[in-house]
Amino acid sequence: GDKKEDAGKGTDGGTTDGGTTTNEETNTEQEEDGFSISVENEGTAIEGGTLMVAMQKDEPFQGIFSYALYEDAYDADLMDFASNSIFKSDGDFLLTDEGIASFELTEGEPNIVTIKIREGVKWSDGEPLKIEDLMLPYNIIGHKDYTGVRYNSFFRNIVGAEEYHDGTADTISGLNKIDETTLELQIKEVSPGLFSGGDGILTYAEPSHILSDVPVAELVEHDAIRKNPVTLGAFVIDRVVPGESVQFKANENYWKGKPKLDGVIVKVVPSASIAKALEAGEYDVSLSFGSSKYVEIENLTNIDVLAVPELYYSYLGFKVGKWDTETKEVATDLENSKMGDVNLRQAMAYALNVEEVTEVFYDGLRERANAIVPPVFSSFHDASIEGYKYDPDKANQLLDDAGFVDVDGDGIREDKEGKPLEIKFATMSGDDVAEQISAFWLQNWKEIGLNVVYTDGRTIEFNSFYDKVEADDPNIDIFMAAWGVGTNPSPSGIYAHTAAYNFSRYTSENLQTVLSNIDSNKSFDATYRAEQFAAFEKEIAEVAPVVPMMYRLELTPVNKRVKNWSVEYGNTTITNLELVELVADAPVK
Amino acid sequence: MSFMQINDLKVHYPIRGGFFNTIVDNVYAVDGISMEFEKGKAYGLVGESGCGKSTTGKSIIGLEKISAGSIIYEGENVTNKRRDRTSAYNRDIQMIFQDSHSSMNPRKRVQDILAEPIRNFLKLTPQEESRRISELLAIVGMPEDAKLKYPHEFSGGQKQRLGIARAIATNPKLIIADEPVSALDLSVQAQVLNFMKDIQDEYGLSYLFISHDLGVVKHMCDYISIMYKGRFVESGTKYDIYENPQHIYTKRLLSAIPDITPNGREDRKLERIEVERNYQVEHKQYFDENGRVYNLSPISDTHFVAATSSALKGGN
Amino acid sequence: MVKEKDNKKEQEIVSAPPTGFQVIWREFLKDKVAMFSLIVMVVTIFGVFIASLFFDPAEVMKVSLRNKYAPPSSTHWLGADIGGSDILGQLIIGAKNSLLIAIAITLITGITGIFIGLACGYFGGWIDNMFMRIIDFFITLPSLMIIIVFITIVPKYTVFTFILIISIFGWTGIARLIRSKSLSESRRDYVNASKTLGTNDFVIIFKEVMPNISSILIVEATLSFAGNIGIETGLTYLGFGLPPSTPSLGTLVAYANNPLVMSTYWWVWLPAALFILILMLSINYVGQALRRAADAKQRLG
Amino acid sequence: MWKTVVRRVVIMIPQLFILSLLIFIMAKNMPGDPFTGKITPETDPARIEELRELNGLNDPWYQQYVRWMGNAFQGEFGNSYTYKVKVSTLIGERAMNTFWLSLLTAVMLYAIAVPLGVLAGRFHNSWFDRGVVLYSFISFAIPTFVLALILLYFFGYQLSLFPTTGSVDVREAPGTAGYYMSKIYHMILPAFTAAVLGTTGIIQYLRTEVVDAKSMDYVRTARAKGVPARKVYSKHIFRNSLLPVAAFIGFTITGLLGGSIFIETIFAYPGMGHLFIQSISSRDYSVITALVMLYGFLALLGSLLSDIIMSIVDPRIRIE
Amino acid sequence: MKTSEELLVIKDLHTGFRIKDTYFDAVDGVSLTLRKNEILAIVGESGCGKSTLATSIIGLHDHNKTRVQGEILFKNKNLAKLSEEEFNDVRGMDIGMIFQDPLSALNPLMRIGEQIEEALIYHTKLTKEARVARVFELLAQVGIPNPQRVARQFPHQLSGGMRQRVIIAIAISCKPQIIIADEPTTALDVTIQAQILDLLKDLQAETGSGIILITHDLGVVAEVADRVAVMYAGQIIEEAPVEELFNNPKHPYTRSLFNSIPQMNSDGKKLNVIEGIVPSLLKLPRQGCRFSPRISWIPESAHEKDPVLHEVAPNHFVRCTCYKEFYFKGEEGGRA
Ligand SMILES: Nc1ncnc2c1ncn2[C@@H]1O[C@H](COP(=O)(O)OP(=O)(O)OP(=O)(O)O)[C@@H](O)[C@H]1O
Ligand SMILES: Nc1ncnc2c1ncn2[C@@H]1O[C@H](COP(=O)(O)OP(=O)(O)OP(=O)(O)O)[C@@H](O)[C@H]1O
Ligand SMILES: [Mg+2]
Ligand SMILES: [Mg+2]
Repeated sequence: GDKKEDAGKGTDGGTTDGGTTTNEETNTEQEEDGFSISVENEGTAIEGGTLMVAMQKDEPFQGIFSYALYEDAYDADLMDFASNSIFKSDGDFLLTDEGIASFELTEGEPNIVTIKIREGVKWSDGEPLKIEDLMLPYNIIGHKDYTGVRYNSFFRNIVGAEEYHDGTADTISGLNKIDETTLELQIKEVSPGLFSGGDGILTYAEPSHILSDVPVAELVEHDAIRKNPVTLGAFVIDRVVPGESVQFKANENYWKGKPKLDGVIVKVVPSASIAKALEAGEYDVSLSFGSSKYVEIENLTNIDVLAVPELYYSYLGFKVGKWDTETKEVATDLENSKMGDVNLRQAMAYALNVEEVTEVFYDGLRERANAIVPPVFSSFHDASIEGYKYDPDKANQLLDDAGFVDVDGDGIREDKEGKPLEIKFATMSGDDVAEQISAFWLQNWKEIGLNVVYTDGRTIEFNSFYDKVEADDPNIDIFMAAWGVGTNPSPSGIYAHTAAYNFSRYTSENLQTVLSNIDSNKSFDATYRAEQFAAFEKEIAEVAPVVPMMYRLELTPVNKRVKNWSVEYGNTTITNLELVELVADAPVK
Repeated sequence: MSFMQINDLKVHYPIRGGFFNTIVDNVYAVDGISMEFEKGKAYGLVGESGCGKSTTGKSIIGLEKISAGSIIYEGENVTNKRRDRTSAYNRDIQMIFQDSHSSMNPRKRVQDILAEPIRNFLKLTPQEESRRISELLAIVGMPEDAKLKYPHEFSGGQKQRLGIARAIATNPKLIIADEPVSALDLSVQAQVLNFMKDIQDEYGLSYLFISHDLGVVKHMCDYISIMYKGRFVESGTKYDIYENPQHIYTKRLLSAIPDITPNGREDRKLERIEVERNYQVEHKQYFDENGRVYNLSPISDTHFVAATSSALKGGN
Repeated sequence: MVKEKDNKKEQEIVSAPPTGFQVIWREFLKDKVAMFSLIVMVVTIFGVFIASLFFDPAEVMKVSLRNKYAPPSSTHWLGADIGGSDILGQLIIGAKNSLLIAIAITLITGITGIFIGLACGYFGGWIDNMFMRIIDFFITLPSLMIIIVFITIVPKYTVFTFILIISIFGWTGIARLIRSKSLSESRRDYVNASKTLGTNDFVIIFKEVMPNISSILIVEATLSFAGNIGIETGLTYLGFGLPPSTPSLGTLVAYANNPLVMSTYWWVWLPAALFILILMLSINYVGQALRRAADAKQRLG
Repeated sequence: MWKTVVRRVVIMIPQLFILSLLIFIMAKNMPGDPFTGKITPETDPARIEELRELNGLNDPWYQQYVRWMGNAFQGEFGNSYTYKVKVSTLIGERAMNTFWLSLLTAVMLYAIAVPLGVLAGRFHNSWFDRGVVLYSFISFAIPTFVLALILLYFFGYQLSLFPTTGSVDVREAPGTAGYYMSKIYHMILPAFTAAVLGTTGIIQYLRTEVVDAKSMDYVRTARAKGVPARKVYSKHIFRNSLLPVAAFIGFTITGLLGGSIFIETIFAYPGMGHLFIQSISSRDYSVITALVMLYGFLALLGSLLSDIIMSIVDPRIRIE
Repeated sequence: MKTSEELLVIKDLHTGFRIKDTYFDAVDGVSLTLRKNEILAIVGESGCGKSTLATSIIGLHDHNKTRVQGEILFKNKNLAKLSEEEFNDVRGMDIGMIFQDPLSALNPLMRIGEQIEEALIYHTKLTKEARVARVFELLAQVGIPNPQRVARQFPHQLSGGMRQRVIIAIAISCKPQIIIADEPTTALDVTIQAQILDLLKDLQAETGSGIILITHDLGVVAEVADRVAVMYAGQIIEEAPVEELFNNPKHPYTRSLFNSIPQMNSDGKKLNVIEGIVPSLLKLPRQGCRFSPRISWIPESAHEKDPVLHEVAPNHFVRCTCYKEFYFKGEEGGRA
């Protein structure tokens, strides 16, 4: 997903990946910075009961309850309760065979993925799950009338997908039903990403007995998606108040058995009221809780706050090149870029007092990022990298040495030629906290004598920001942004020389090799892949075209009435909802 | 010899309506009247409210657009030149307004009010100007110190005198007086009327005196025109009108004026009723099928009546 | 004549036009609340401008994280906001900005409105028709929305552009009012008199008609000034206000959106909210007193 | 009268046309587009470009405009880029919410403003009057959202008397009495807030209107007839003073619709105003343009409605 | 005249307006008697207190700003002391009032019929049908053709003369014993004025009620009045039957007025002028003959200190004996 700089509202732009919602299960992790990853509340469970869930969000949700069609992460969060996922994934986000389906890869030309489903699994309306239900999502996304973003390079990796999309074929040739429980998928290229649900494999089913007659163009508005989708999950949507709330009831036909709860109600709660609502005991669980709200709930006695590191990092980017629209490649030009001097970049990174910001504004819920791969991916994250710890002296030193000195004595450094140096800084506008932090960065740089000013004199609204950054606006020298990384840790999408989203426009031969290695089939070997990741992280850390700023924790406040709840990757309660129990008739106040 | 002739003057106001707000009809506020003005004479214009008296006055002085007809001033056609603000015509024709209070800018001092025509029409030095203002004040019998005051500090009669002073500042030939005294009390009215007569004699002014008060008109004017629905029903010397009214409308109007004596009021009432009955009966003969007043036709050198000849005979 | 002289003597005392300063002053003397408001208004406005000389915007807006939500103290008289910036300084500079914005908007819309309104009312005819159609159009525009769209469009959004954008939509009301006043004023005989006395139209409009509706102008200006003070706050709340680096009352007040700030860190938003409230209230009372003074029927004194 | 109505409607057409052109150009000039928000490491820039092309966003604006107008004439305002539904469906849903909210607001507004204004006028210069004036000034002076936030805080959060978000409880089945009760319950606080904020104008207008009416000649006539004071007020003064206020209902309602932006944002009430703000940030062009058009249309409709009401209630206009 | 016919007796009435915390009497010691079957005209120039007198009688003054002292005796009640409720029984029922401006005096939103009916609702026990019938009857009585239709119309649909008739119909709806008409014809054209005056006179002849007719037009007085009281500066300065007053005016003010009427001297000679102006309420001379400042040529000694009404001829009263010294200063208009 593309978690943008946390606006403190917990409302980021649309998150669009199929991976975040897959099922995971691994062993317990340690406590994260003093937060637990699961709670167990004593007491005897009541019969049934309704779980009240708050979804922190300042706008109405979109309400597209289809894995193939939804675009907004919030819809995915809602669908967790009525999930159509067929795979379960573990703590490393790798697909396991504990779910409804399992798969096997046979390498070759093309590569063959064989997917098998359990027998006896039923949709919530009692219809049995069929192979056609697994094929339907492919046929939807590949269809020419499909208008979403999922028809992408990964999808085109499926043999015959393009022909089907262009209308030259009636079916996707690489998609074949072998028997009533087996599906065969042919893909052109295979990478380690396959095992976390990439390379074109889809991890969900759609009810073909309901949807196959509906034209693809009309699907998105169809009641079977908007109002009463059938599901394979523990719950089924009972009633929807568009944009506001969803009432789920237990799915009688759930393959793991009927859930213990009678139902779940999920309501959109604006960021302003979330803390108050939790305090008042209106909700049992809060989803997408904004970390800057933590201060407001930290002293509440009726809730526990669970935390798990998020697939996210924010970063400071330096423009060191341009996007060549002809070749569709990154053209790095360190020589002629204002930010071309590595000392300047490093100095600017050392100047930022990230530690103070994380402490003051985020109560330690964020931490300074040392490397470009978040620590969630424990096998790939290189903890040994020092990163750019706040060190203004070092920053000054670097600048002095590199020749950025104050020649006219106004306290502001000039460039190496002695000409005034003004660095234009683009950052997204956000809530109070975000604005304060931006102002704080400017101040930090001023302290080392750098004259950094906002592009256009103010923080830039989200849309314009990406417009300008993507267009290599000459008014942007440096920028602050964030990436929400998918469950597939491959950095190619944003660091490859062919990636339009490589916003700092940095590439090098070494980098190109490392990146292709990461996604090669040699990388099925985990150690090899880890080495390549380390090389990637190292290069970025040294050249500093991009400096990681912060990692963050995702918080989940849980009311004391909930018997147990876990946010542990691979073992989240969200994937075991049938087990949830309550110990009181109403949330504890 | 008349110095100014008005020929078949018409002022029509469009009535807009219909789907596209187009002109669907006209208000015939003034609908073809002719007059001549001689030096030193006063002309009265009498009629019911809304008959077009003020419109006549305003159109002559240039405040209303003339729809048809012409104004010949000293042999020159000035119909369309009236709106050239500083022309000789505008200097020579002046106006006194009904509401003396609202005809003076409440934020200007008397000296500025009086100076306005002087500055616009006569190019005088400041000294001359101030002398002229003092002179004017003296003419209308107001003390010097009035110069520095504001209009609201004067009584109605005094204000009307200031209005007159302003009107005569440029030595005009004709003054159009639109109900100059109808807002005033009897005693004050007398002051103003006396005064207007005085300066008329002194400067040889002509007046177009608009009023609905027949007593005042009779007192002031040499010639009187009776107006009805934008047209003249009768026109003549005041003796013609008062002693020998011909048009049924004139008669009705005259009979309605109360006499200032209670003696014989019962008889007057009977007479009134008689005239009114006559009016209802003969009404048709004096207006054409559209209710429009006929053209004036002379019955003596000075006396004109708008009626068919048969009506005139019958009326007599 | 002798007696008349005596009368005049007595009248000398009130030798001022009927809507002069005496009248206004008398109105204030009569109305304690208005008088008090006048004092409050004058003191706050001047106070803000004078006090703002003692604050350096860069210094005020300095982020000092250790002072996050510092309560009022001797260093920060009114405490500090989330970034540890001094509230008092922001309040003063923000108030100054808001006042300047309000003044600028009032001036721009006022002058445009007056010109157009006077011309329409005086000349009537096609000029009037044309402008009235335009005004009708503007009035039915969903202005708040269009302002928001506008704000998202302008590339360099500053106080200046803000003023312009708001002004585009602000002049119509004034123009309409002035037009109706100018219309009735232009039908008065003194205008007719001036026309017959050879004065040209522009002199009549600006030297005769305008001074006579000046009392309305002042009243309207005052009241619209009051309205304009708050104009920025709402937009700021919606996220379309001035850039956050510009101290503004709107930013301060908008902090109240967070219930925690509303209840616990009240010093962040309350002073600004009170400031706006008090200023607008006092201007309103002053405006109403002026309005009464302008209308002989309603005068108290 | 029908003639006037038809004429007004005819005049509306060019107005709406100009508005549409204006808003269309403005919308297209906003930085970013609906697909800017889709940028993630996993989305394919090529696919996004393809979608832009597919949606005609790369065409010159006038082509887009003509296409849009063409569709608009057929009642088609395109699809929401965010919600993936027909704009008409989306706005229809929200507009109903806003409509009911505005209606309740209007009811409360008049329920508050009319008695206050009328009584203040009747007891002119009394303490009550001064209180009302102060109240109306304060409701004018207080920034819209501050009052909303304060009310929300006290009645919503502190006292928990009213819901703080949403338009209806999902547990109530649509169509049941409980459902409608829940809808009303959710509207009370926002409607009350909006009503309080909207009272200023009406109160002041009514008050002066009543004060003026008191000295009218026809009131004197009524008193001279021996009509008791109470009746003089109810039959003559109030009726005559309320007339212009009644005539403004149309404008008031459009005003409320416009003001809904704040109220709906603060109370997280899914109405048109809320949708608008959201569409602005997601660059949902089709929704933005359609909404502005709708608001413009409603404003025109409001003024038309006012004219019609005026001509119905005022015999001077009714009978020409 | 027989005292038994006295309808209304006003004794030493003072009506003052509060201006800056002091009361200024606009009506200053007026005593008057209205008898059955007569039209009593009150004349005087603008601001002399005529309307104030009328509103005091019918109690329509602003009670917060106005002080009414003295006696207004009607049916053994002192109207000056009545409470608002008590007055409501008198107003419309026993005393009807006719106002000057026929357009503004009618409620623009009510049908003519309703407006006439209103008085009947509060003063009679008639049924709805009876009231409606009475409304038609009244409209017919004031000479309105087609009452049924007019009753359903609104004021703006009627001409000025018609409206004034409607107002008269309202005033006479409950057959009041007294009708007060405050300048009922000033806003009308002469022809219509004549009709209205005739109507008033006819009505009075029919009903036998007493009418107080307030006007500044001596012509109107001459046409309809039985008795005339001339007011100047809040006081009655002369009172007499109409012929007596017109044929033999005594007070210098009355005589000056007559001499300033243009109609009286149609040969274009100079009109008589009364110098000075009517003093404003705040500047009323409170002692001596109030007209004395405007006739400077009459020696101060000729004025009484506290002038009272002297009966100079039967039923002819004049305030101040200065009339004996009166002659016109000017040559032209002199009639003395
Ligand atoms: N601007 C205008 N537009 C349309 N009609 C007008 C206009 N001005 C005057 N009229 C009409 O023209 C007619 C004549 O009006 P005018 O003012 O000349 O009458 P008048 O005789 O002076 O009446 P009054 O005695 O009341 O002053 C009236 O019917 C009036 O309604
Ligand atoms: N409400 C009031 N407050 C103060 N002074 C008043 C009030 N009403 C009338 N006056 C003054 O009282 C005096 C008498 O007024 P009144 O209206 O009785 O005169 P009038 O004879 O009816 O005059 P007009 O012929 O103009 O109607 C005038 O000087 C007037 O200015
Ligand atoms: Mg006229
Ligand atoms: Mg009067």
